Amino acid sequence: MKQEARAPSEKRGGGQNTFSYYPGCALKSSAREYDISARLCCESLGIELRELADWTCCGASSAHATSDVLAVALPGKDLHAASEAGYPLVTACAMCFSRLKIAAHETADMATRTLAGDVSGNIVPVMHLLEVIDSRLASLVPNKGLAGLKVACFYGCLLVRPKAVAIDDAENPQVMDRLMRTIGAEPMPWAFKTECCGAGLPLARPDIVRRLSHRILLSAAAVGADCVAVACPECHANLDMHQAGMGGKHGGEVRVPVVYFTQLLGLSLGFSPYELHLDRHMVDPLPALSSKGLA
Amino acid sequence: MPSPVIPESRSPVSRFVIEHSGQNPARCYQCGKCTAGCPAAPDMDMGPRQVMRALQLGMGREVLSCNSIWVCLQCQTCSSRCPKEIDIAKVMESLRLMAILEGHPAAEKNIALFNEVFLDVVKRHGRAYELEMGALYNLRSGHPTANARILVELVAKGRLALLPPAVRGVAKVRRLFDEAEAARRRVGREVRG
Amino acid sequence: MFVCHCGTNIAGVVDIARVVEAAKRMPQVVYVSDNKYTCSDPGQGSIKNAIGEHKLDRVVVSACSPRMHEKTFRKAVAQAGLNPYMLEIANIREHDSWVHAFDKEGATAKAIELVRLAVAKVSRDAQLHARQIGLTKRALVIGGGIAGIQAALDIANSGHEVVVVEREATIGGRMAQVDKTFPTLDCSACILSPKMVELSSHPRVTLLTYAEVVSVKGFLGNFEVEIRQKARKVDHASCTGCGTCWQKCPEKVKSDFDLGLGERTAIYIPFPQAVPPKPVIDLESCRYMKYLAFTASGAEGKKPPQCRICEKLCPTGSIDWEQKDKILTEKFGAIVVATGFKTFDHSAYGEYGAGAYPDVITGLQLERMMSASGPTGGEVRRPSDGAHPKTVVFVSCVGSRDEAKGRAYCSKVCCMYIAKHAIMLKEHDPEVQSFVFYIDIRAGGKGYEEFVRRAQEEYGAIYLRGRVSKIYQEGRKLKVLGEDSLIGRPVEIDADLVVLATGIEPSTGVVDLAQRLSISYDTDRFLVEAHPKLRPVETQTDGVFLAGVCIGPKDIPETVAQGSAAAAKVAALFSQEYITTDPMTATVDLMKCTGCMLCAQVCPFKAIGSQTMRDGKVLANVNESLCKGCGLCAAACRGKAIDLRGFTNQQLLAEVTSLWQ
Amino acid sequence: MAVEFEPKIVGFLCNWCSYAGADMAGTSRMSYPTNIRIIRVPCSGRIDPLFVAKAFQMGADGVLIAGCHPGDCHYAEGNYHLRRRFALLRPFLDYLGIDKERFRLEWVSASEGKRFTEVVTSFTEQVRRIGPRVALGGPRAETSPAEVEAH
Ligand SMILES: Cc1cc2nc3c(=O)[nH]c(=O)nc-3n(C[C@H](O)[C@H](O)[C@H](O)COP(=O)(O)OP(=O)(O)OC[C@H]3O[C@@H](n4cnc5c(N)ncnc54)[C@H](O)[C@@H]3O)c2cc1C
Ligand SMILES: Cc1cc2nc3c(=O)[nH]c(=O)nc-3n(C[C@H](O)[C@H](O)[C@H](O)COP(=O)(O)OP(=O)(O)OC[C@H]3O[C@@H](n4cnc5c(N)ncnc54)[C@H](O)[C@@H]3O)c2cc1C
Ligand code: SF4
Ligand code: SF4
Ligand code: SF4
Ligand code: SF4
Ligand code: SF4
Ligand code: SF4
Ligand code: SF4
Ligand code: SF4
Repeated sequence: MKQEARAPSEKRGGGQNTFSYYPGCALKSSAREYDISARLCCESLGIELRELADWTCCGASSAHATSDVLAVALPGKDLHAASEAGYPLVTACAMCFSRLKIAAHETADMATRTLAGDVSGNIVPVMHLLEVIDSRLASLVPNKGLAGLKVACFYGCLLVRPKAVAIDDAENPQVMDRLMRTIGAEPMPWAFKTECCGAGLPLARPDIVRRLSHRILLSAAAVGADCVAVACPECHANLDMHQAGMGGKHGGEVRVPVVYFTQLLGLSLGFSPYELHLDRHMVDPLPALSSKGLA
Repeated sequence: MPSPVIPESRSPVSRFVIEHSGQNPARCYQCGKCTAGCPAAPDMDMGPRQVMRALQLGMGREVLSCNSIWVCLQCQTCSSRCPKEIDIAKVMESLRLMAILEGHPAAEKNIALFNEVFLDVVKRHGRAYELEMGALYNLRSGHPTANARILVELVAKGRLALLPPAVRGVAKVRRLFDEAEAARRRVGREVRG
Repeated sequence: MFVCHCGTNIAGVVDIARVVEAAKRMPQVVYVSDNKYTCSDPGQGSIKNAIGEHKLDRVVVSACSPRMHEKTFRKAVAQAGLNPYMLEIANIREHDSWVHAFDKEGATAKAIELVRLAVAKVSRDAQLHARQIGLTKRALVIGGGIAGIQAALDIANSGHEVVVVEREATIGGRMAQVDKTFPTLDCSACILSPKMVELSSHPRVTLLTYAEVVSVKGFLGNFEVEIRQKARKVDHASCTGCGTCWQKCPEKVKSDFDLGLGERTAIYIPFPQAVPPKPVIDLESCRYMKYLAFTASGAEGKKPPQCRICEKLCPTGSIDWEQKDKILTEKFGAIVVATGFKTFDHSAYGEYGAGAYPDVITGLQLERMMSASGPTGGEVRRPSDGAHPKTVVFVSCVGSRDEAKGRAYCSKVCCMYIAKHAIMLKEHDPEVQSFVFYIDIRAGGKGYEEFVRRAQEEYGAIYLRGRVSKIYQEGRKLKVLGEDSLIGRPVEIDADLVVLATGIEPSTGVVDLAQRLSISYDTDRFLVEAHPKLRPVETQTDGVFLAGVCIGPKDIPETVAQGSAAAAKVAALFSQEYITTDPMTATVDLMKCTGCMLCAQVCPFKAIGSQTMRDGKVLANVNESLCKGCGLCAAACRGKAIDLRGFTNQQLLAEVTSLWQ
Repeated sequence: MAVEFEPKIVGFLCNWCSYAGADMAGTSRMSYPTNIRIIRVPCSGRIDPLFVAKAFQMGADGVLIAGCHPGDCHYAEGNYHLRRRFALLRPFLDYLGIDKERFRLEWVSASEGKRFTEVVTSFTEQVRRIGPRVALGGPRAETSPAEVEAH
């Protein structure tokens, strides 16, 4: 029995279907479509997400940039709650994932753990939703639902760096590509999968965010992608919301829809674009989707 | 920029960085791979390689006043590619913390301001509240109408929560903030000490 | 007992008269004299005379360090008819008079004790006899690159037989793949081919290509080596190398020799100047082999074609499908290891595309393209579309000086070959602009710095000091992101072709070979020399020598020098009629030995084996030819069953005890 | 005050490095106290704990062992074996009541005449400070002033 409990798939959450769910602040507000589509997908895949009671903000890049104590203490509090709940903690936000998993790493030997309540004893695994779904690819009947859709999978920084918490290779990760292939879409080979989109600077230095996001989108367009798929609300915001302000100084205008990977997965699972809130992005993905007969 | 006094490699800043980040700047052989891949380098007055160099030479003041430590996106591209396996992002983080601890004026006021506003809001509500954050930031940065177009559109698409989040554990969050602040002051005194 | 003054060197400090007096009172000492210069002819004469006159059976010389004159005095003693090992030296110069010049009293007292110590030891000296064993004057050279070729030729030319074992179908190694050589730019094939031919036609050389060393037994002068001759399926005795077979063979595969840039057939010679110029059949790609495998497996479905075209067309009937691997057992007196290197596999660099971009190539691939006999007939073309590249970017230190990729060392030759490539590209096509990203330029060597300067000053190569962070494809261009760290700014270059200077690492399988030979390798798997400065081509295992890049990165001139050096070592060894072994070896007391084999475990030279006694007990057995006399075994043996001649437990304990007499 | 105590020290030196290093000290005419008596062994790995015990049993005030630096052993790995043995021997001597400061292991190469001089001088001083040995199992020195380098 004991050995079974230690089986790797179990640790990665592969063997069980109940998870504590940490949506993170953005998914409750500007990234609601991500939350909604994630929940729909999980439900349909038999993954039970139990929202962590009374979760609070992970501190995001601001806590990290300001105080190393706070940067661990804030996510530490949520880790503590998750440990009490006893299920692996899953989040769809790459920023939250990174903060939580790094905190879980550091709490082992940081004095701050006392601040956050002693969570070092039984820290539950911290996972990104991509990992959870990846562990279930086998049960996702390869379906040709999205045939013809060319997708540029964008992972950004936080899922693949630093190595200690990365879910995949830092230069050419495959987990989202694998999922896209399974649901019939065509993941494009491109070189900007893990470039930085500008992270938390859109208010303070929008120029940097636009410069970086613009390069990423240009490259996605250059490889002929119909859309960019993301797994982080911050990447989405930088690439989608700021698209209108790009071009000009940085070169040509670019128009590439940016969607959450859960929205594409949701389409393949039979949900309608409206159920998945695909109509709520700044750059409308519906024309591209309908031209492929997907919406 | 004043010329470095050599050898001054044991400046308090270098010492703090070594201790806090666990990284030894002396390991850096100035190959420049970090700067070459750094997305923020074009906007930095000192690329990450130069920051490492300045630390080797003990040019502590210069590093604390450069904008690089603020525009660093913590993307970790540098750390993940450094052939000497130096965690440069961690060094940037240590420098930024030291600047804050020392009360060193931030070379990028708006970035520091954003972080401050963000954390204020989280402390108040336990979670981020985008509407309030945007408004506060705009007010305090002196650009009251910045990003108005985006805000309007978000509201129109039903993608912005209008009411602040209600979290029961907010008291605990506030306590964490206070304790973290106290810990920070302690370290600050030691650093200045 | 002879006490030396060494002029005033000793006598100026130590009171010789008192030492002499004290020595006379020591038990067992029957004769004491002093000499002004003991090592001089008269001094030595006085020793010989005294031995005869006083029937001395042991001698102590109290003089300079044994490291100075032990040999001299052993000889003198031997000339007087004594066993040369019945001699001990008390070091009263280096360890006494010279270091205690200001304490004459203390120095004299110490001299007396050192003498007593030597007396205690010498009285327990046993007669030892250096053994002489015969040797096989025949050398084995493993690896047929330029290092092995040079070593083999020099040994053969000094009059000894050599067998060269080369794993591939041809000798030549990496140098055969290189187009021109820095810093003189002479054509590699032009200088290498004559040597390859000379080797293959040398009367004292046996060339075994397509062969590998399977096992090594024995020791210096008497190695027994098993060699596997892999099946070529071609009878080289009758084959004339006419070429019909490889011209007509229908099965084409990527050529390893051309590093995947060109094709060869299933029956092939690696390149036109290959030695021997006779083909082998690559069992994995040959159609007939696949056919046989298919039929043997009993699988259903369509059978692959039988082919056998080579067999039908061969004018001499040399195709031999029955040929099997053969094991040859040969005896050698010495072995030279020259297994060279391979280049680093850059798929470890995700940031450079991990090998996915066709127009990101390695330096060695560029060599093949530039070679007139290479896959592109000497034209440099982009592998993707065959276009002539105009902007070429070189990236140095790929898989070198990169701890993150597990390679901390510098590969030494790439800075030079980059400069060579930049020069040659310009000579091929004046429109080419080369950019070179480097961290430091390593150009130590005669004419090397000048060569690199020429690349920049006369051939216009632009050197940028910085390591490349990322390479990616954008349209038909490759974007190369680097920093010019001298100006302190990130730079981006749109390149047509990117050449990675992939580093050097030891050949595949070198660790297995090293273990078979009982020689060591370092953490990077380079073979370890006996002394990095003074014994650079020897190993800790007597009779096994090294040459070339298997020891560490180096260029052709250095490699050739080492080949010759290793050959000189072999020739010096072979100039002896027999090998004299040091008699100070370990010896087992079979009455005490329990057979625990602890000694065998600690022996660094694997000199201890086991022997089965008549009563069935298995006890330790020292192979004196392998034993180097370190004494590790003696210190390790719990029952004191194994001892070291010349430094026995009894002697050493007596030395200690003598200090309190 | 009585005449200063002159300890008797036994030095076991490996032939290839430390013995040659001691020779080097001589050829360079360096100077160190006369208290040490050097016994030459082929390799530091030849040194049997028995020899050390014997020396102390006879009344040695100190025992110095010197060999090639790790990695430089003429016989490849003899000094590693010694280092292991030395680590085991120290607690044993301690058990016998022999102050561990009386026993030292040093790496001295053939070119380190100066180092040899320093080692012998400092070790002699150290042993002198501890004072004479009473008998095997006698009282131990109360303080152990010098830092003993055990690599
Ligand atoms: C791109 C490039 C360009 C270069 N250009 C120059 C130049 O211009 N000038 C210069 O001086 N140097 C140059 N060099 C360096 C030069 O190639 C080497 O110095 C030289 O080839 C080393 O020769 P070697 O005999 O030691 O090794 P190799 O040439 O590697 O030969 C070793 C041989 O041993 C064989 N072998 C390996 N293992 C076994 C085994 N177990 N059993 C049997 N056989 C085995 C191999 O098949 C091979 O034939 C260049 C190197 C590179 C990579
Ligand atoms: C400061 C310095 C530090 C160094 N450190 C190192 C180091 O740490 N490691 C290392 O590997 N290398 C080192 N080297 C290099 C090393 O010294 C040389 O590689 C080595 O000494 C060369 O030996 P050699 O026999 O070729 O020449 P030399 O040592 O110069 O010997 C030549 C001999 O020939 C004699 N001679 C000259 N002309 C005649 C003549 N016409 N007739 C008769 N005799 C003649 C000279 O008197 C001399 O004794 C160093 C060099 C320097 C300058
Ligand atoms: S990549 Fe690493 S070694 Fe290179 S300059 Fe940057 S910090 Fe230094
Ligand atoms: S972590 Fe900072 S310094 Fe490093 S690459 Fe990213 S932005 Fe540049
Ligand atoms: S034997 Fe040694 S000590 Fe005596 S004279 Fe010769 S060199 Fe000097
Ligand atoms: S056709 Fe026959 S003789 Fe000619 S090269 Fe081939 S095997 Fe040799
Ligand atoms: S049988 Fe056919 S494929 Fe095989 S080597 Fe001969 S010609 Fe080539
Ligand atoms: S020789 Fe030059 S390119 Fe090669 S590893 Fe050394 S420094 Fe780098
Ligand atoms: S250690 Fe001693 S007892 Fe054991 S096998 Fe060797 S010689 Fe015999
Ligand atoms: S003396 Fe050394 S080499 Fe000889 S058998 Fe003993 S351990 Fe082996």
